[in-house]
Amino acid sequence: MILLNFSIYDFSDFINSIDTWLVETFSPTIGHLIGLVLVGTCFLLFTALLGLSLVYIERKVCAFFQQRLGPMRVGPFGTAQTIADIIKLIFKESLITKQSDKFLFNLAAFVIMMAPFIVLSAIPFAKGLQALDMDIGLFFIISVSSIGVTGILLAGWSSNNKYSLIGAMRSGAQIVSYELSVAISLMTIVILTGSLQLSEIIASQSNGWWIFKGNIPAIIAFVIYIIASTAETNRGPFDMAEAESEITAGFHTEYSGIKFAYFFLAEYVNFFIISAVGATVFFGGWMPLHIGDATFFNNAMDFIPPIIWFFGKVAVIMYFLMWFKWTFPRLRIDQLLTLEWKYLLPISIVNLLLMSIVALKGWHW
Amino acid sequence: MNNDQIKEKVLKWFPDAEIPAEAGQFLNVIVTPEILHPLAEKLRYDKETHFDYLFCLSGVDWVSNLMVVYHLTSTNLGHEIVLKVKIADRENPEVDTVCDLWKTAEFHEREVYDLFGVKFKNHPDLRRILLEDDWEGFPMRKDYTDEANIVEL
Amino acid sequence: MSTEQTVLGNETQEYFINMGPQHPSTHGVLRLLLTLDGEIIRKVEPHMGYIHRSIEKMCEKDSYQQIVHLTDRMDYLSCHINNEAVCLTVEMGLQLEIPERVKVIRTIISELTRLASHQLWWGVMGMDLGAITGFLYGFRDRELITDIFEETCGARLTMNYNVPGGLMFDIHPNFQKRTKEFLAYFKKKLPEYEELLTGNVIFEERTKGIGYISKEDVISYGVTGPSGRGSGFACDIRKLHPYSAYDRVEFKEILYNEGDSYARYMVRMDEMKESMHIIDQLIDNIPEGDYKAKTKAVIKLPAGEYYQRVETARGELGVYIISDNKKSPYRVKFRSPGFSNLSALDTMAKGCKIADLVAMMSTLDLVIPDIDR
Amino acid sequence: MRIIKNIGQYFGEIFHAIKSLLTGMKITGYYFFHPKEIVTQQYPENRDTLKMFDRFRGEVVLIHDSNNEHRCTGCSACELACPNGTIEIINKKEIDPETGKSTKAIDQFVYHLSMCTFCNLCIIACPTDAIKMAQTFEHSVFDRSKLTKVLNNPGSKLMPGIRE
Amino acid sequence: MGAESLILFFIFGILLVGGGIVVSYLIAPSSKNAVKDEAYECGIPTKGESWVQFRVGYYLFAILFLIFEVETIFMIPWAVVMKDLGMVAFVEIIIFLAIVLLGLLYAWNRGALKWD
Repeated sequence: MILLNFSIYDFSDFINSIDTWLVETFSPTIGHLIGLVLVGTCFLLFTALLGLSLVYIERKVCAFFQQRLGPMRVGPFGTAQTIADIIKLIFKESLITKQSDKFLFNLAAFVIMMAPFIVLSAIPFAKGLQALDMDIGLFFIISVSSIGVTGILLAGWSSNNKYSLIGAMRSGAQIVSYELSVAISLMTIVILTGSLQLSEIIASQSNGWWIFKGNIPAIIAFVIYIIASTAETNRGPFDMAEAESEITAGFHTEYSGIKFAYFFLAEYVNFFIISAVGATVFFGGWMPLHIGDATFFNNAMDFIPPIIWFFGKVAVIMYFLMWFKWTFPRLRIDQLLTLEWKYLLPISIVNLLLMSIVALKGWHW
Repeated sequence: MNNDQIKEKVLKWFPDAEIPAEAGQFLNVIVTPEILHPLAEKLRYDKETHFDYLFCLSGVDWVSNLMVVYHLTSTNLGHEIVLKVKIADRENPEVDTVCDLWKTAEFHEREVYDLFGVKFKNHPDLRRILLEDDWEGFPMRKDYTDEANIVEL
Repeated sequence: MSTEQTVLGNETQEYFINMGPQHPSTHGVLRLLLTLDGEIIRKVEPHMGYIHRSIEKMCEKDSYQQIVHLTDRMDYLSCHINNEAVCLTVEMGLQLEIPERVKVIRTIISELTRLASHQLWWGVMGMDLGAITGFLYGFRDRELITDIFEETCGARLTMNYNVPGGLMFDIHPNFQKRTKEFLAYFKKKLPEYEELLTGNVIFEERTKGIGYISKEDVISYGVTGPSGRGSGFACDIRKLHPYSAYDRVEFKEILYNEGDSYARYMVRMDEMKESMHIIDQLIDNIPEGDYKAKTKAVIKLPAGEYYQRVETARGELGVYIISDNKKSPYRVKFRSPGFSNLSALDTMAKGCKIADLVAMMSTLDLVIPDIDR
Repeated sequence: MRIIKNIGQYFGEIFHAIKSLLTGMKITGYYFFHPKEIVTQQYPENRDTLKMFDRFRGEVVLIHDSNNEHRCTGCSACELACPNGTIEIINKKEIDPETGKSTKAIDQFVYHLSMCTFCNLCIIACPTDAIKMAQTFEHSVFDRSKLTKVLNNPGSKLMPGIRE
Repeated sequence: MGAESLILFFIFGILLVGGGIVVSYLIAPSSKNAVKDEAYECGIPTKGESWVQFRVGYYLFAILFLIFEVETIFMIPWAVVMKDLGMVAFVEIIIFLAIVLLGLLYAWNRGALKWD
């Protein structure tokens, strides 16, 4: 009965019917509760899967950039490598040094992992496949994802290790700076959509993605978003916080075993989130490629399920981010801040004004 | 300047300097610890000698005495000289540092101190450089014995 | 108007941090004690000796043939040149006439060694600055050189191909073919290096004007090799005191006057081209003849002192042998380039940031066993 | 004017920066899409095809022919040439069955692989070409004592005609 | 789904991290010794304090950030209604941004954006 409603093109009926079935079978409260637990479990599994697959993909992609094969030993083409890694990490001893602040040290692992996990709830994966469609969705994502920096600062400070401390300080200065550019570049699109709700942002792109419709300012905003969000997630070439050739491993020097795994996982979930937000705001999320009123073309594109569109776009953005990471040298911390304050921020503010002119004059499509 | 001119010049400054007659690879000047630094300073700053590059500083243990050997060259004039300072006192060998003339001497002198026990006076930071701080003895001396670490084949 | 202001807690504390012995970018077990103010370096104090193996002491017990293989373990990236230095010193003492063929082969392999060393350095430089991909490209090309070495000398790293009087055995029949193949290949790959790092804006920002050292300081500290030539110190022993076949080849001594990390980087990049140019001139003109001059089974150097300077990939290596006419030398001293180069680090690094220190150390191209000996 | 020039410079810098970054990406991008240029060798899997160079110095071996005869006279030249004391030759007295004279012959040619630096000096020191470097390279063992090897096969003899 | 699911995600986040740590705690070996207790500083005992008064360089940026972050929060509602309000909103934001940018220029000029 439930499966009847299943459609790969629109998940809302399917999810509604599960909900109705639960509520009908049990009492409304319990049914609702079971529904919540189901959703939570799904996200837990998704997060784990995401981490495992992204680590594998990154290792493979980076290997190909470097003329290597990457992991090949565990499973066919090394596919089970990350599973082997995680098993190893679980079995490893979790050390806490004597001088560290043990409460904060443990708390950091929670904070750093929870922020991206909560943000995942607001990501629309496909039509009707979104846990939490708030009317301030974009704002929610921006604000919650910046909680992660607290985790980094906590980790660096509580370790009582100079390398960790420097790493944490660096990443603190870096993340708060780049936060601005991320927000402003996303706001340029909000001017056009007039809404912060992600489902509406996606719906507004049903006749074309903003990157195409939004004229030049949208492209500039996208470039700034990509640079700034890479920096915000501490990825290369902005990985000063864990620059292994300078400060060994930065803020997570002292973490070992499963706690280290969470730092790692959080990094990759963050990586997914910035790509997903970029894809949603600039490339229409799960919305297939539509060109105005070209009905035939639009229908052809609709044939590809939204979930594939979404993950396809995310994958392309991720590929570019990996390409950056595995090509460029790392910036220095002061250069990084110079880049933000002297280049990205002024440009993004001017770009925002440009966009409002475009919106006023109706130069967009 | 050729070797003869340098020789003449050195003898004019310090008649005590001993310059062996047989022609080796370089011009050798053997001095006592007292005149090492004044001579080195002259060689370094005199316009005609201008030995501004100390390319090697080594210690030698001649059993009867210790010796520190300075290989000097001039980057613009191209001539070379070897200064040797003979230190008769094996118990408490002392010689002035040449750190102030050639900064590279700082590390090299520490090495000589570490391995031969020659103390360089006025050295800014005379500590052992290669061995641990609590190492006993000076391993490059010929009379050094260490049953634990030296294996005779 | 004078108001007394008491600003509490406005002073930042200087603190110490140990960089090394177990640190990714010290390239070995070197320990730098940094005094920091925030991220600004106030003082760098190198502590070394973690892999001191007393090679000089061991030399006093070994025969002259046996000394050679110990020098492989000093600067392992220019092992052939180290071997050559010892052999040249012994040959000088014996006043041995070595065959032309030996000289040319030694020169070719020396230059290949220099190329291999610079390739590795380039890769490591990229890695230290965060461009890990460069590391693998550098190694990819270096592998081809080590293959050539392995085919001819029998080992990839510690080759021990020189013996006093000549070479251990003749070159492999494939040697010339392989070397020419490699040169043709690497001439295509070197521009890639330039595109990946040299022109890159981040790389330029990270190296230009960083780690400045003046020509006077360079001479005073005895910083030689590419690091010295980046400050305009003409210290190339191949030009000053030509040995082996360097007197008959045409090549430029690369000099840059900027004295910063970028200049030191550019010296090495240009040196790779010069090395290829030298090999180009020699590879087809290896004279026929013996691969070894006749020496006695037990070599005894006439009493006296012998000093030989050669140019390794890192700078000037001096071998100082004092002989008392026995089968082992009385005293051997290796004036290793890394030892002197390291001493200039403090002067370079003052006022820079930690990240700059890493870039600086890469451009000094330190090999720790070379420093500790 | 200065401001315009400065602004021009500002954007010039940005343009130059982006161009130089794209140049670098071109290189890595090229290799990403040319997997044929991958240089990785999958080592334990390629054991069958992996061939070391003839001169590769893996370990010292004593050459035995099919009659279990070697060329080592036990002259100890290699032992003397070795800088590390890797080789120990233990000789024994043997009575030649034909002439009845007692001759020296090797009892055990002991080789401490753990001390060997593969410098090849023993090979060139050997007057009878009895030893050579083998191409094996997989030497790791769990027990260090296994690295001390006796190179002469049990019951092996000196090849006739070597001593002369 | 309503806002209650936020609490749910919070709980599941704790489960995700806490669960792993508990599992690891149960199965991973544990042996203490003095060396393991030390902070990692390249294999050498730490010299001096780690919790020191740190250089102010980072904090200037933190303060700048505070100013601009507040500004972005103001701008979010503006961006949402920008299209509807039209010219008025545009003029207003120009004035607003001009003031903020002037602040940035001032900081830039005063050298707050320089590291040393």
